[in-house]
Amino acid sequence: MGLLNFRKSTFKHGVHPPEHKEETNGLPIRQFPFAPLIILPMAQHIGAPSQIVVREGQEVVRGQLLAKAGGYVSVPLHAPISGTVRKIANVPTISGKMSLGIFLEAFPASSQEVMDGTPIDLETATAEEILKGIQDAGIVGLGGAAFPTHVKLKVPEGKKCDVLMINGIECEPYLTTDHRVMLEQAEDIFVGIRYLLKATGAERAIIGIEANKQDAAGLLESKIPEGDPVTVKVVPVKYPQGSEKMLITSVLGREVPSGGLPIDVNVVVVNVATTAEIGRLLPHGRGIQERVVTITGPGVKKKGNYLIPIGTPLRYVLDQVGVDEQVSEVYMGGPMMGVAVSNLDISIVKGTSGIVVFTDKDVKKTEKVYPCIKCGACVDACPISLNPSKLGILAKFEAYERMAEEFNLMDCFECGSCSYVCPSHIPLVQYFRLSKSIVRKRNTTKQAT
Amino acid sequence: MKEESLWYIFINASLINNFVLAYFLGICPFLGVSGKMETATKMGGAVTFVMIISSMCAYGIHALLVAINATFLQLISFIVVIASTVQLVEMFIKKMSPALFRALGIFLPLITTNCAILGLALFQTNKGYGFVESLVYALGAGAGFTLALVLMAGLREQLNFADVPGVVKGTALTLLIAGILSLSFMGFAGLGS
Amino acid sequence: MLNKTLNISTSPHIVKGIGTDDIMQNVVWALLPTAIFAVYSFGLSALMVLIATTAACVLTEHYLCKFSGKESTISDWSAVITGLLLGLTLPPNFPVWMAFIGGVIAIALGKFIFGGLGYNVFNPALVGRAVLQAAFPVAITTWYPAFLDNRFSSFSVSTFTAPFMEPTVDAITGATPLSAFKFDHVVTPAYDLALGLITGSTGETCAVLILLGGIYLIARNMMNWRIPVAILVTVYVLSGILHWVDGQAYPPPLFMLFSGGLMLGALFMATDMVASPITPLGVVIYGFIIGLLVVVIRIWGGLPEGVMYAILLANAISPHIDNLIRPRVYGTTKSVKGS
Amino acid sequence: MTEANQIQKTAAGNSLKMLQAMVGIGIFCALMIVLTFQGTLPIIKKKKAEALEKAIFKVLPGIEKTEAYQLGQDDNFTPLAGEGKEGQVAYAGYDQNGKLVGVAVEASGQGYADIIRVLYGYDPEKQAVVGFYVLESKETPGLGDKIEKDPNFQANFEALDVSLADGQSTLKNTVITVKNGAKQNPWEIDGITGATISSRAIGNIMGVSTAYWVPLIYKNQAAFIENNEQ
Amino acid sequence: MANPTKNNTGFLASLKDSPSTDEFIKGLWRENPVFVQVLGMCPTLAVSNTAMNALAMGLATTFVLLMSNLLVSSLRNFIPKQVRIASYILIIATFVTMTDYMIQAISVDLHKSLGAFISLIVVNCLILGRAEAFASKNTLGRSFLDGLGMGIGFTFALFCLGAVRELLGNGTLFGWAFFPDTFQEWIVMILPAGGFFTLAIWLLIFNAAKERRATS
Repeated sequence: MGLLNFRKSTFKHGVHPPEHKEETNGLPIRQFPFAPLIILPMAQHIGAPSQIVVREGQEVVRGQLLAKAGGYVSVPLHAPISGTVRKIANVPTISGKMSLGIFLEAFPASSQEVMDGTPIDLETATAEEILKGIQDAGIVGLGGAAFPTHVKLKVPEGKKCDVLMINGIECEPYLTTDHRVMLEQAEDIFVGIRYLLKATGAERAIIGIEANKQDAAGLLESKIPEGDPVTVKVVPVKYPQGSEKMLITSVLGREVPSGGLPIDVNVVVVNVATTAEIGRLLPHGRGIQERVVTITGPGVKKKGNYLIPIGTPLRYVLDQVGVDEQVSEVYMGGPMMGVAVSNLDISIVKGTSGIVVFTDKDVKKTEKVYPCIKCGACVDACPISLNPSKLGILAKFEAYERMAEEFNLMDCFECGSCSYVCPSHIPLVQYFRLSKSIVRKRNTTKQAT
Repeated sequence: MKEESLWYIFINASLINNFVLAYFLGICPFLGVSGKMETATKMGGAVTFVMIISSMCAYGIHALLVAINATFLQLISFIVVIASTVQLVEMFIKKMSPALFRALGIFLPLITTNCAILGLALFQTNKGYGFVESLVYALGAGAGFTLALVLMAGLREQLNFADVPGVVKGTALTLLIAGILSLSFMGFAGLGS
Repeated sequence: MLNKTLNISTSPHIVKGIGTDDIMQNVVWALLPTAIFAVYSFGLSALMVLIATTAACVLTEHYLCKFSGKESTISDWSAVITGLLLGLTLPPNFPVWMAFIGGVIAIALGKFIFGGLGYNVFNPALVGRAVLQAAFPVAITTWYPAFLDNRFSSFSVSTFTAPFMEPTVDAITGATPLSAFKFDHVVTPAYDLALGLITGSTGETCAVLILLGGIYLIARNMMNWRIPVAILVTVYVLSGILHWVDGQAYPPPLFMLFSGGLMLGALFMATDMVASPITPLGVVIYGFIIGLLVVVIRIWGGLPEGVMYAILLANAISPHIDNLIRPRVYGTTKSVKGS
Repeated sequence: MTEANQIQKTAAGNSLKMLQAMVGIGIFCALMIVLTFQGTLPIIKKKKAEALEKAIFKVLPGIEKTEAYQLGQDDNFTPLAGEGKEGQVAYAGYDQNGKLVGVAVEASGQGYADIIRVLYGYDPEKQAVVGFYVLESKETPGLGDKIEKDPNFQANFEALDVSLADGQSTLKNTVITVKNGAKQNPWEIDGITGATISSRAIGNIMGVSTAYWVPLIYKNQAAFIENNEQ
Repeated sequence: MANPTKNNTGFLASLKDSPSTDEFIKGLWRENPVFVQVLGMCPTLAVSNTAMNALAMGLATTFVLLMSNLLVSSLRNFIPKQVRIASYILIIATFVTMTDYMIQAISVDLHKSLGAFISLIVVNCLILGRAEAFASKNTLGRSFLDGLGMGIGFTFALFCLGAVRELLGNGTLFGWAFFPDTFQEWIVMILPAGGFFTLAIWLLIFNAAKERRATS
């Protein structure tokens, strides 16, 4: 970066929460033990749940198809372990809703060989075939959103994708999943990028990495295969840099229009772990069976980055790593946008990028909520230049329509920066989440009538 | 003796002796339409417009009444002229600019009983202002009225979203804010002397 | 171990840690040096004024909350700030009963009627002072000189005036630098002004200490630095131009900066977060308006000092600034205007 | 009869009725106003004249009679004739022997809140202002309005020096207000503590007004005496 | 005057045949023009700086209100609908002009301190409001009582303000010293801001009373 670089390669505002990444970013990815019983909910991605194709009592091999995609916006599910389908019943999910799920009991002494499917040949496959392959592999966004990747990669007619953005930002505090993936699975990533370039028709790929992962950036830069149109871009450390829109603005200076998608500015963004997974699975035609999860937080004894089979019950995971006596809250995802777990009987799903355990003393105290003093900290923090202070007051007085019409409520992507900085401890994000859902509901009723 | 400068007349009418905050003129519309920014601006504009026209009329009438030595008819002729001016203005705007009429329509009849208009006519006569001075005075008074109305509207819009105690809500709150504004405007005293 | 019930909270699960009460407390700490200097330079009388206003504000806040069936909000320290600020803007020989009434009015009229902390559209301390200024114009413009020999052993004659009675005028009175300039064209040296070797309100004399307090808050990120900077730069530039045009008629810019309540107002009153705009550009405009009004009122107005009026007027304008100045929301071509 | 016709007819009837009503009310109103005006006019006139006279008596101590004079365009004073009050007027005051005691003139200027109008008496013999009365002011009650009531302030005008310079067309010293307690010269006005602005405004008004009037009156003293003797 | 066939009840008869003491009472408290209806704010605030001014203004307004109510009521069948407002304004302006001259004749000083606000009685919405809403629809007697009640209610309200403002702002009541000599006047009360504050406080008291009545 030279002095002549006038446009700072970052977005506006944002916050700097303490990173806490040093505890796990040096720990290599380790295989996690197979749980004796894993539970696979069918709704672990955005879109229609997968449709079960096995029956109770059936024996399955690791990698075998358990459920097929329930529609276009859906993905299939593969067996993460070899074992017997014990039961098909409703299981709890993180959102609190129940979902149909498969209880899979592992064969006691299986070697857990993976079954291969039809490989997708990078050289001969068409873009359509690659997308189909990605869907068949059950790949969803592994950064946390769990949105089916093939849907995102499909460039709508009339639009063009010129840049493929590989998201290796990982701005959430504590999490080091992507960091380790970049350090250990560089080859897979570059293979994945080739598939993705072909699928999207993009001219070049840029890997965006935050400055706190210089080692990963250096490694990837050195390993770029010759002739591949890939560059590595290091951006300043700032939350929520990892949000698609913020990343695009930081790296390319383009702004995704309100209510639009990255493809509206000719960009497709794919998470780096997802890319690695594509690069690893597609040549063998396999489906996802496991993923890298950072297990960390002050309440965890054996912190680390683990390769955990999908469906491993959270209780089993925590038992294995050991948890502090004073455990208070467990989050799936990072502490900024992750969800607090109410029930340990849920499982690790495809979207689980990290598990953070806080003890009593780490949890934000249920501090007294003061009235908004209009200090403007939230205004300085909001990455999309909303006025959370005003929105918060309007939400308190239930002026939802005004929030949406005048103050761009619907553009809020709930990054939590405003709540993080608020000195009055107003649960702004919670207000906005609620307000957004009310506005959405009212809009649908309005359309209906 | 020392004539008042036009600049001073303007400052005096708009800031120092603001019609609403110092003379209490036009309090009814001030209380009534200061709830929303949009209506406040439009009302301010309408009042200023009518003020200018009726101020010119009042100047003419006064001159006429003095000429025929019938100043005792001053009040009655002012009020009649203002009422008819408002009517005429209403009709004129309706014909010339229906859009403007839709915007100002409901405010125009209200203006008839706005004491600021009559007050302006009476004050300019009492002060013995000439034609240009009257015009500037009307402009200043209108600007001051609009300023007070707009300031109040901004504050009241903000206070729609505040935990105002139930007893204070409504006219009492508006009056209390008006009092504080009136105090703040005292800072302008002596300006331009 | 894992049978323990887990707590649930909504994201984000971490907070930055600075609380509103922290901010308020720190403002009090930042004001303390100024208050201590006030007592040092004006003696016991000034102390009584500060105690009276602070006690009045805290008590009023407490009892009004109680009266309206709410939980007392005195623990957020904002009433203490209001009280201290009000006390610091009053003359040191101000009768205690008037100071007390000022405190009651500041909280009741300046804060309570709007719904308490967070909703006050004006700075409560200034509302209190504006009412006092209008109610007791003589008492509030009678100044007691600083550094009297007996300041720690005796009170000013007017300090303990019986409630509701007219204070007896002190035998010794002084003129503030601003009124000395306005009426006699005497320019007090900036050095004296900065160090507080002058007559004036209890807390407005020592510009250096006020600045230090402000810098402390700015360094701790508890004050919007743009507001004082915008005000002071505006005043400096405008009065600098005037002084350059006619050095005789208009005071030097440094005199304008350090005299009167400008420092205290710019750093501690205009920065009242609740009554100022929220966006960075908005506060700069707000600061500019205050600076402009201060210069206009001081130089062309009838009063020697106009900081209080300037800030109150700017407070009234700030909802409009917030309405008009809205940052462009990410991904929109221009800011969506209210319909 | 068609319906339209009927409407037209009622409308015409209405117009007539409207006209009748308006004219009727108009005549009634005009009558009432004129009656009241005529009835009260003499009383009001008398009271106003009394008020003015009272004020003139206040600013010119020891007079028995006043006479209004008008300043003509040639800077000459002529007795005010008729009702009209065109141009600038001065009021001469005479004692019981018909001797000219002084001349009262009105002055006005910007005060703290609004225009202040004052009346002051000038004694050409003493070459001093001998009386002062505030006709109209909206100065802050309890503060600025001390210019009306404060006895110490009023004392300034018992003998305020406005003697002429040698050329007899300008004043030797301009009247000015000084800080309370700082009065040293007879042409200075001792200000009021706490009401600096209002008392200074008076200084300005008096300064400007005396600079204009005093040379004129002094020059034309004879006119007041002569006219009275006629 | 009024159509005799339609309205053959005289003044006294109308008093008798209608239970109209209520027309009188309502203006005093329940429908007090200032505290409840918030009408006629301009004179209420402007000339209530002393009790004397307030009382004089109140009485002047009552006089105009009464006279215009009487005239409007008696002419109510004579004035065509289309020109009624214009006629009311004419009638009111006439009585105001008369009042103006009468006050001048009574006391020049009082006239001076009330200033242009006497003339501004014309645009007091209370008067036009009563003419339009009541007198144009009711008998002479009822209109008389209505005007009297409203006028006294208005005067009472003005006096409430004027008394408080004069007492605190000047230490006097009707010019008569009420407090010891050394009383410190609250000058703000006689200033315009004091008018706003005092009225607001009276309204608060009325609101609180209303609330208490509603809860009990």
